[in-house]
Amino acid sequence: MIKVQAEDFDVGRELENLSSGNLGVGGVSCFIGLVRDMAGDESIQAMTLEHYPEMTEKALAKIEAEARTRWPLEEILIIHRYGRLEPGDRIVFVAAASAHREAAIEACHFLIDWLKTQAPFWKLEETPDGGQWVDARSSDDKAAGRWVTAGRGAEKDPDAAE
Amino acid sequence: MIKVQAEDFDVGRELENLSSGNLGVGGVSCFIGLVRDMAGDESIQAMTLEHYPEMTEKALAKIEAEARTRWPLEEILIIHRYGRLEPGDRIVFVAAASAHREAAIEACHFLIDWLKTQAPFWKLEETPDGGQWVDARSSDDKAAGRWVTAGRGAEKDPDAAE
Amino acid sequence: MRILYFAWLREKAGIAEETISLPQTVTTVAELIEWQQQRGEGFAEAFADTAVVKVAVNQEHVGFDHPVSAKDEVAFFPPVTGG
Amino acid sequence: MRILYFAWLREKAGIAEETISLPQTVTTVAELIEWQQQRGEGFAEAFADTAVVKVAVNQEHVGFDHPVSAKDEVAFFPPVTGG
Repeated sequence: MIKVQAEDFDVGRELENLSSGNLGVGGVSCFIGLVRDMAGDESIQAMTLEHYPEMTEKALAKIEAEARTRWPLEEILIIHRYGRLEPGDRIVFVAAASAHREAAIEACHFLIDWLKTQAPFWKLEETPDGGQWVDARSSDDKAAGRWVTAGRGAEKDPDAAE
Repeated sequence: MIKVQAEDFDVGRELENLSSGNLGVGGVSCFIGLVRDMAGDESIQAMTLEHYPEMTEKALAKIEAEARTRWPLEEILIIHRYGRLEPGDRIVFVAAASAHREAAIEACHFLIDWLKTQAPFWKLEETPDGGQWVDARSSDDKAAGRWVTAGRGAEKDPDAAE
Repeated sequence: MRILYFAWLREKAGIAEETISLPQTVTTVAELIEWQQQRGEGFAEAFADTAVVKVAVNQEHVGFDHPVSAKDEVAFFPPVTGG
Repeated sequence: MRILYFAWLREKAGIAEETISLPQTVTTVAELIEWQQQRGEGFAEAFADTAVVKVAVNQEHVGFDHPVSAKDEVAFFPPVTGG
């Protein structure tokens, strides 16, 4: 399931919904991304996320579908916020539920790595020096690149790791 | 932080406590282990977790300390239940909070892998054929073995993977 | 052709979205970018360094050699920073 | 010496915890296991296959060559299945 929204979300409730009633779920793995108050040496007052709505839906659906082809998953949830957020605010939530822990953990890792490089979001940080667009990091490309090998449970390429 | 308890826990509240007030946290990764209603072909009515209390505390503290030497973490939380649990019930919760997502995700993965082979818990499953002790799985040893290489952010050994 | 601009490409181009009449000589993303570079100062600046310009055609990431036609929706943006 | 048994080792030995007088000939885990094997049917069964017996001395996982003494707390159990 995919949700793209300006509003915050209730992590406990979302996790509960993900596995409740499905007694075949043995493991749920999740990742929550938060706005930090610093970026490098600079303090951040706020971060505004811009996105490309029609493409966002497509890109997230594609990432979800790709994860499902790679691992035996019961449920997937991706929530991505947009708009103005402040330090401590949640930006993104990904979760994967599976019978097996390894599948849940790897799928969750994959989801967040691919979101970083595939989902059409851009971040404008408000700093004491004014607004600045967050650059894509080459380490994010590398992290996503580790998952390029197709196939369920594909191993990461250690040479491509950060 | 480590909690060994018979009672259930509130995942949302635990995750909230983990990062609230710490604006240096950029990512929180967590894993929740649940009782499934099946083990292989056999249906499970309940699972009773036995443990060795004095050793459990020591073993979990050691796992937490080991994770902290390997990754730059803001917070770690391990909650492990004991006693009689039914399908759908939470067994274990591990979470790691860090400035950086990769550290949070890898540390969380490490915590659950090491719990499987280091924490003195044993599981008795109630099946239609009576009680049966859950065997340790060689895949768990392999999963834990991937993290043997010391050092922060140590790469997993792909040869040792499942 | 519908064209969208995001993040600093939007700021530099001074426009978020427009509908243009596609010149007949433009058949690929690369040609569209060349055409953009000559539309004025803002566009020239937005497309000055094509190494940091990413493109989507009909909401799919594509390379500069991808074909474009009048009925496409084309979006220009910096490398994405989701998550 | 305080000895604890867990899971099916506890069930087979028929005891969860005991305090024994350690024979002077027993100085290692391996020797303690040999001694256990001769304490009766339940113990013999519990320690029949030492490949699946794990040991902790003073709450730390140890190997069979680890020394033991009268003041130690020794625990016997199957491979753990935490998490």
